[in-house]
Amino acid sequence: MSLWEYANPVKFLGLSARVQPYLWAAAAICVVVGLTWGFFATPDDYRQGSTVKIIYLHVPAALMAINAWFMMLVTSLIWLIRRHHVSALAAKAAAPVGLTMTLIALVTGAIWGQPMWGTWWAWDPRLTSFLILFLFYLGYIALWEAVEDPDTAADLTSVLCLVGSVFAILSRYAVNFWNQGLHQGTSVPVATGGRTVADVFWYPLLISMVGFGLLFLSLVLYRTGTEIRLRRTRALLARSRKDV
Amino acid sequence: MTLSIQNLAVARGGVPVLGNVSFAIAPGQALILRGPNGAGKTTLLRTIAGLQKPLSGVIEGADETIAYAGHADGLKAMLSVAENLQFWAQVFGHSDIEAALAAYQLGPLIDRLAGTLSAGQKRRLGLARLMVTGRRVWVLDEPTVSLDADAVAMFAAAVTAHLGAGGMALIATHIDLGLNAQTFDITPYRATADTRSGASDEAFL
Amino acid sequence: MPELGKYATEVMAAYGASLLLLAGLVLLTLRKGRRARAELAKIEAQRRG
Amino acid sequence: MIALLRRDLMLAFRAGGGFGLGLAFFLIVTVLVPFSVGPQSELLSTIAPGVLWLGALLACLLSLDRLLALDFEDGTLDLLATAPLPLEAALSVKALSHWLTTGLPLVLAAPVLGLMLNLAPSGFMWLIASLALGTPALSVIGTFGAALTVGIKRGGLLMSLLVLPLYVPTLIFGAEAARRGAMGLDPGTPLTLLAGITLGTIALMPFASAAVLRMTLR
Repeated sequence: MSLWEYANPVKFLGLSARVQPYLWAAAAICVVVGLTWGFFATPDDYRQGSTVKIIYLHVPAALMAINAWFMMLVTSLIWLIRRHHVSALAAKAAAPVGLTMTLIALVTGAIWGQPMWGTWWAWDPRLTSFLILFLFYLGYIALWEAVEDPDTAADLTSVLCLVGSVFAILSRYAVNFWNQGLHQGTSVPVATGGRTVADVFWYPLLISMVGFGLLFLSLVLYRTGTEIRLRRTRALLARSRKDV
Repeated sequence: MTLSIQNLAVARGGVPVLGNVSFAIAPGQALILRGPNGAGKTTLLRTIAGLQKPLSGVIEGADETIAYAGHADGLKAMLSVAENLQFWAQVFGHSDIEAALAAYQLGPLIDRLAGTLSAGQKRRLGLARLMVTGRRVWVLDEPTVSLDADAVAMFAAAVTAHLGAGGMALIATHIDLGLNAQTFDITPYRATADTRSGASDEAFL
Repeated sequence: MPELGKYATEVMAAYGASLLLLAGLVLLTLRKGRRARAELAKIEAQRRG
Repeated sequence: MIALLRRDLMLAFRAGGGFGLGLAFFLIVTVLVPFSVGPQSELLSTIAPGVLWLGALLACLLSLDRLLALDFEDGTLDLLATAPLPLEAALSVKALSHWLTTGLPLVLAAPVLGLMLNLAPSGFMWLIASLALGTPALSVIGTFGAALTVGIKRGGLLMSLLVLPLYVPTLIFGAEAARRGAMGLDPGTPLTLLAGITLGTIALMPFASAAVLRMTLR
């Protein structure tokens, strides 16, 4: 049995209904444990004081903001190549989640920046890149809303996602070139090869990141289900009009 | 080269409207499409012209041979009659617009801006466009809208001349053009449950 | 309650704003999902009935 | 292709064609800047390259929604899609005519406006060079945005939302080159990168635009 069978909307609904309770529970546990641990049980940083606690929100949200776009890119490609409806609808479902994650990353970044850099907003390359990502999410969602025919909307948004990805990467380099920023180096070890945060901060951060990831997954599965039901409603209505 | 359609199924906005449509048009022949409003004539014609993909079925002999004329004429109000026609002639790699002007008696209007023409005159210009494409198959959607009796006669003459030169025509129309042509009623071909496969929203049913 | 020191406002604001955004997202998602379910159920009932 | 270019240029220059609108917009925006930031000549001369680039970008954006929308409404796009000319070529020509009627006049007008904003003398050459290199990219990317939104009623605002983020790299490198030029620094690096973006978009974007337009016309 191939994975593509779950590209059938009805099969997908069945599977997603089975795994969703566990996912939601795991997501809730991880988010609550990670954030509570981070908020109540970690020491202050000797330089940053208690503001270091913002990391448990900021880093996972930023990570998911990028991952969500990456997931949309992959599902858009699958839609364009294999034309599986679930794939296109999953991309549509993920966009608002990614948008919210981007917003959280931006807001927490601004609040963190205030005491650290002495300003709410600095045109730091990373913050700026996230702002641009935010604009891409807005445009993507607006395009989905604006096109009436769902298949055309899926086609157009998929191409926008592809082209947008290229330009997002270009923007990232352009922004780096434009302003070497204030931002501290990356705190996530996979990116640098060596960990830059101490263990006391790292474990709650890890749990938080897993939690945000699971939360993202649960939300996307649920929202994809919603989109499938909306499409089914639309299809049934169209048929009943024709049959009368 | 014959234009042949086999088992064609077409959809409008993801919903199948016609299925199992088959016909063929040989050089020198015309086919008149008939059917009530909303039956799918326009969708069928746009599919044959290559503007949208069929759900299923085969269209043969349509590559680079079709000149399509839909509800809109593609005229620019700020260009003159001659400029409009010349533009389309050049796009299709030709330059001679005299025959087309003569066939629709557009000679006296040649320097008028298309925006100042009456609806019927615009339509005549839109139909004259077909003659400058040099394409062998004319696919026409309600070509006689806003034409008066004289203009309809001009159109019928132009189609007859086109057929006489080995051309083909597929015309959706309600009026009798006086052409020696077969008619094809699409009403019985309305999409039914078993011809619906391939519709884009089928997966959701 | 942990001792947040002089940055208490910032930390609380960050947690407050983030949790609010997350809660809003989850609520909107659930509301839209419920509506879609209800509408589909209605139409499926009509088709059968 | 030449016929299409000639027709588009002819239409732009005829009454109601919109030629000069972008230019007038550019002029007005630039003239409004001193009113909003004050008349100090040092300040103006610092921000001049950026203001001129932003003004040119907005002026390009302004005329984009006419680029394909008019041809869509009167059926020209349907007919072009069935013509022997590939849609990719047709859209490249459309972008070219947009650049000739909007981008090129902006490049030529920029030095005059630079004078009014007290642009440093060393900056003029680089301003013109960066605009001349960058505005074609704006036209090509804009054509993609126009193709995306052509079937949408009142798509103009949506198009701005989609196109502006795509303009970010071009704006950054273009304005950076002009700024470095004005400050007497070497603008070589940003100018090279800008040229890279322009060449890349000219080569690749028409395919994306044509793909998107085919999806809309269906």
